[in-house]
Amino acid sequence: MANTSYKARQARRVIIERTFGLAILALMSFWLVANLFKAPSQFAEVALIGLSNGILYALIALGYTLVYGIIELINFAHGDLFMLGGLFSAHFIALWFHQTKSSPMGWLVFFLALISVMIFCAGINVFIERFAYRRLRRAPKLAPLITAVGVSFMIQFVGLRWNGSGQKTWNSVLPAGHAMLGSVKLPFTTLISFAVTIPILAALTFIVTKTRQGKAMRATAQDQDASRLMGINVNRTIAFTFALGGSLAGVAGLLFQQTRGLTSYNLGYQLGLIAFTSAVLGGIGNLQGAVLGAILIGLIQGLNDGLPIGLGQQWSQTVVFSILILLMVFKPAGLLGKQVTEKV
Amino acid sequence: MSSILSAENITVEFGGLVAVNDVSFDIPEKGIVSLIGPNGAGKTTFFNILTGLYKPTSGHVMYDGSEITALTPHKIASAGVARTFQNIRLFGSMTAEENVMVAMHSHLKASLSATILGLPSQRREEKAAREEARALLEFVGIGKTANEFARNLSYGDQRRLEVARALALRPKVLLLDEPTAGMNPQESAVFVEFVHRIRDEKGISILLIEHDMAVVMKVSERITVLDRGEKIAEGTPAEIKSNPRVIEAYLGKGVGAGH
Amino acid sequence: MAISLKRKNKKQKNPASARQWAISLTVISIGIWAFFTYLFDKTPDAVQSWFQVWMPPSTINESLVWVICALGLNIVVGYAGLLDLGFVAFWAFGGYAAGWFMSGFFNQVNIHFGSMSAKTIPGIHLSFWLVMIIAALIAGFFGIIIGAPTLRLKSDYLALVTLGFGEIIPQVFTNGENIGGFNLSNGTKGISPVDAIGVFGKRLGPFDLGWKFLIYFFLAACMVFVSLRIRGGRLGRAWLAIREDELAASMMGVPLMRTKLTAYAVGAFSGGIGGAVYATHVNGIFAERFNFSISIILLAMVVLGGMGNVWGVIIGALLMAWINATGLPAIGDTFNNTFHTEINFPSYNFLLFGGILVLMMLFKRDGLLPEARLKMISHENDDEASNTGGH
Amino acid sequence: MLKIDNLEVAYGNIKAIKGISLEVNEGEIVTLIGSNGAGKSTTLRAISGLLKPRGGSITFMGERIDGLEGHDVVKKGICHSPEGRRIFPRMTVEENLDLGAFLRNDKEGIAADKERVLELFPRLRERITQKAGTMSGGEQQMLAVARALMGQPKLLILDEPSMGLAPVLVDLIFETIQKINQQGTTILLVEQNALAALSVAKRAYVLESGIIKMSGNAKDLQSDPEVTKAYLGG
Repeated sequence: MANTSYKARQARRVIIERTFGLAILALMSFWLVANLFKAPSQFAEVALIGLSNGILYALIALGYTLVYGIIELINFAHGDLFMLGGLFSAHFIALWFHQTKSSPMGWLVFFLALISVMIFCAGINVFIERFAYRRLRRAPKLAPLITAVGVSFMIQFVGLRWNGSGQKTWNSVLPAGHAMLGSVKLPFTTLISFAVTIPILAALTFIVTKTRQGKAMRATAQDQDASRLMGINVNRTIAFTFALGGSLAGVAGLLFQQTRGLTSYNLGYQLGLIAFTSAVLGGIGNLQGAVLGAILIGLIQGLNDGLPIGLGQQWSQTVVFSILILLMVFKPAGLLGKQVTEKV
Repeated sequence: MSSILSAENITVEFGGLVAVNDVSFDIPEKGIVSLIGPNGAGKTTFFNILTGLYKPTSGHVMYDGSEITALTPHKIASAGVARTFQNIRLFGSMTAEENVMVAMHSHLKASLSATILGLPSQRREEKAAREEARALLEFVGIGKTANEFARNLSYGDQRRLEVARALALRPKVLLLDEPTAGMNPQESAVFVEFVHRIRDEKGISILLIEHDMAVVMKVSERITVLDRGEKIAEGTPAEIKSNPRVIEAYLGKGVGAGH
Repeated sequence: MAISLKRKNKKQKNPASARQWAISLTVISIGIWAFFTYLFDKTPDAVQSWFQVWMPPSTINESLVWVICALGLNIVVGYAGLLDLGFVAFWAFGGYAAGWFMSGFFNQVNIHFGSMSAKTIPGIHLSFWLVMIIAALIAGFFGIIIGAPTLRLKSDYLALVTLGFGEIIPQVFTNGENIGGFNLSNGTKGISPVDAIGVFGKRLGPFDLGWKFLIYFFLAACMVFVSLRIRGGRLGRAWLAIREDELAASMMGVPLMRTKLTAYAVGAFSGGIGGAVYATHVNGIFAERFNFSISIILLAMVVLGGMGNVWGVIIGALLMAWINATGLPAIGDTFNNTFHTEINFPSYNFLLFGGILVLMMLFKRDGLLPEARLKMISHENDDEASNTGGH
Repeated sequence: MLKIDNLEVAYGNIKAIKGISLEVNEGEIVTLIGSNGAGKSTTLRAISGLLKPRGGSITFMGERIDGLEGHDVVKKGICHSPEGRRIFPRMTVEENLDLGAFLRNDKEGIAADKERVLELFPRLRERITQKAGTMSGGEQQMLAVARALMGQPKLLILDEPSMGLAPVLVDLIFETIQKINQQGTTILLVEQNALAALSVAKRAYVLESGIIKMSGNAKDLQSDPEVTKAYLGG
């Protein structure tokens, strides 16, 4: 009867989705295996580059996911915050402290820059939340979304004035060179990226799961009014979440600027989109998901860009956004997310 | 009397929790029946099943001789099952008249190109629709507000506009979800008259979810009582009023009475 | 253009029938055309140079392209409430349709149909009007392709998918010089020149701005007409209902998917037309022009004018297109010359467009031109109609 | 203890509360009854600072609290168990209880109170590590009341605590409400189950379309023919 046919249709849909998913996975593994056989050591190096990109994306993706988790807003301006973080770091290290070489003094300044950029980006993000998004919390969804796009453009303007319209290159204070692991090169910059990122991710996990603020965040994310009734200052909790997300973007900005040595006003837009895709891939609102998604995207992108059998770098964005679109179509909840339906 | 809309053995589960458990009941043609029960008993869930918004885990919904369980909400609505909402859901920035005309969507035939070219057939159709909308607004008693934005109407007028909009679907069944919420007894009394008028003048069967017992008892020909997702009683107002199970579950047995 | 703006504003106060509107628009367009075609050379030098600085004909033409696209986006965002951040993709499709079918790009073949170009030139040379239809169909087709699977998503997800789409398509064209050995787009070099528009046996070269103005104006007027007509019909009402409350709309018998998809397709359609027109305006197609800021500028136009409000969007589009192309540089030059500063005004456009989006959302979400007043106008017409209807 | 004077609340253009005045004295159970949409929950939300009143005043322990933010109202000692339970579904029962004590720092006091509410609701002790969203409606309701108690309220606000519960559980909840009151907590109770509410309350107010229609001793109202008519359909 009609009812059973409805169920049959549902079942058929699931089957189609599964088959499609498996087909994509099979295709990808075939591509990977083919490459692995063709150039094993190159494969490992490229994967490593992908991985280090991935953790960078993870830092940005976490900002999207934290904010989305708590107020269901895609904070479009988040990627641009990362760009500002990079610019700030470049100026801080090279222009204000005149460090352009790898030296103990340079490393000290790098550490100072790390702390300053976290505060800088956190402050900007809190400022944006306070003056742009807070007023629109109860408005129709389109309004904060358009506002976020507008804020993104305004930050890009700041970047444009600060950095100029072209790319700027900078010297890194991080040691160049690499360690060897068998026949695989491990660049020091990559190792440092890991050394900075992993403790920060651990600290974030600690804050969200163990502290009072984290508890307030999780409660606010689930039910704002009920949280108020528990005595939680919802506005302050949301501001705190923006501060966390902002500081992570700042770290990403610093790492990017120091490991790649460049800044550009539109970097935030490009990387922000990739990071957002990562957050969606993992299931937006889910912290572990964001990290997982980012590492996957980083790997895919790195492998596509660097492997002998691949589309090459000029198709990088297309590959990432195709993943985004396919994901939206077949699994909008992401890898680790849950689907939520509207209440009436 | 044959039934126009009937639910057969409906069960709904949300993630393991049973919201509605094996409930059957039907709305007789040109009848006025009510669904009552404490808050959270599953009444609105049931409405959402009847209108296709939720799909039951098992069971069937039959309308006018055919099964509609699996149809999408807009198909069920176009077929003639209209509803109002517990929390008024009008199209705020459209005029009252436009709100009503939205519900005529499925009756209007004009194609995109006919609309763009403004063909005579389309103009005629629009004009007829507009007249029908005005007539419906008159029918519910808010004819003067045709050109006002829905969000600027008073609470009572918004409730009336919701009914007018539902009637524009030319329904055979009208589902009213707590229509007298927020009305005082005088307004509610007027409303009871109004429900009878809808049935008598338009020949529409009516199902009400209602909390105001005075309204329910006055308006319904038959009452179904839900409690925690199960049907616990069914019958005429007099039967329901004296049913001990109903009194216990809904009207409250008065814990510790005699303090 | 400034003149016409003023006139439109004045008109708002006095309700006019559709026919009066059509007549006054025609008069304005012919007036502007006649001025630039016949009178311009005879005016004093001071007047001529004023126009060259503040209101060059090419800016007027370009702003009409923006009007066409902004009205298309207005259907998607303003009417149906679907945030589309990748509108530039449709613009690109339209542009490349013109590039493919109105130039010597495909020089392997030699197809001529209704075009004014010499029969001996290789390539596909179709009539401008035909190409417009093809462009619209291609864009509309892709609108449906991308819309069909994604329109069931939540609104914010949809925004991101469209954004991704708006990134992919231009990248495909940028890298399209060699796709499996096939040259799709000539890559970063672009396709240039495109054929002249032929109308009434007259070839409109790059310098026939006055005539092109008439054609663009005609197309923009068609878009206005279509927008208003659809808005007044059953589909327009269904779109607005979906924008206001999707669930209630479906409960009133509005098929959500089909209705949203139509909005998307109609929007894409006009984006395609806009793209083809743009190609004839700049006389070529260049991949790097199709970037994200186009989508955002269009969005800002729609938001500024008031989402869903046709006249508001037109004013928003004209104003911002003018600012973008002429206003900022011209104001900047004047300012810098007067105060002996060296401020780079055009670089402020990011701030301007971003700021408009933010400020409008925070303080004036209905746009500059409140729809309520326009409502009153249309109601007076309604009353006329019902009076003649024998009430 | 709590005094509301001429309170007005509106949603947009629509006035939900049209100038009501009521009082709750220390140690009492006071109930607000009325049909759906009468404005009961709106009144409670205004007291708790979730809604901003348009007019009138709310005074608690001699201090004006209208216009305070929700979390500041909690600081004054008003805990609110909202309509529809509103527990945090993706957290465990224990985490929910801890959130109820969010503003408190006395570890021992919290532990003692947790023990106390688990005495009141032994069922919750069995479920202590379970995710709250996976519990039955009755258990969730218990959790909502228990969670509000964890804030050491001077005034406990309960909105529809019997909603959707089986009769047995309704009895249990009302018994527990009385027990909580006997332990010294003042209670403001909103109920649709009017008879049950009247039977535990000392005084009652009958709300209708945003105004107070009747008020007085709970027992008198219980036998009032008009109340019977409104809730039993005459």
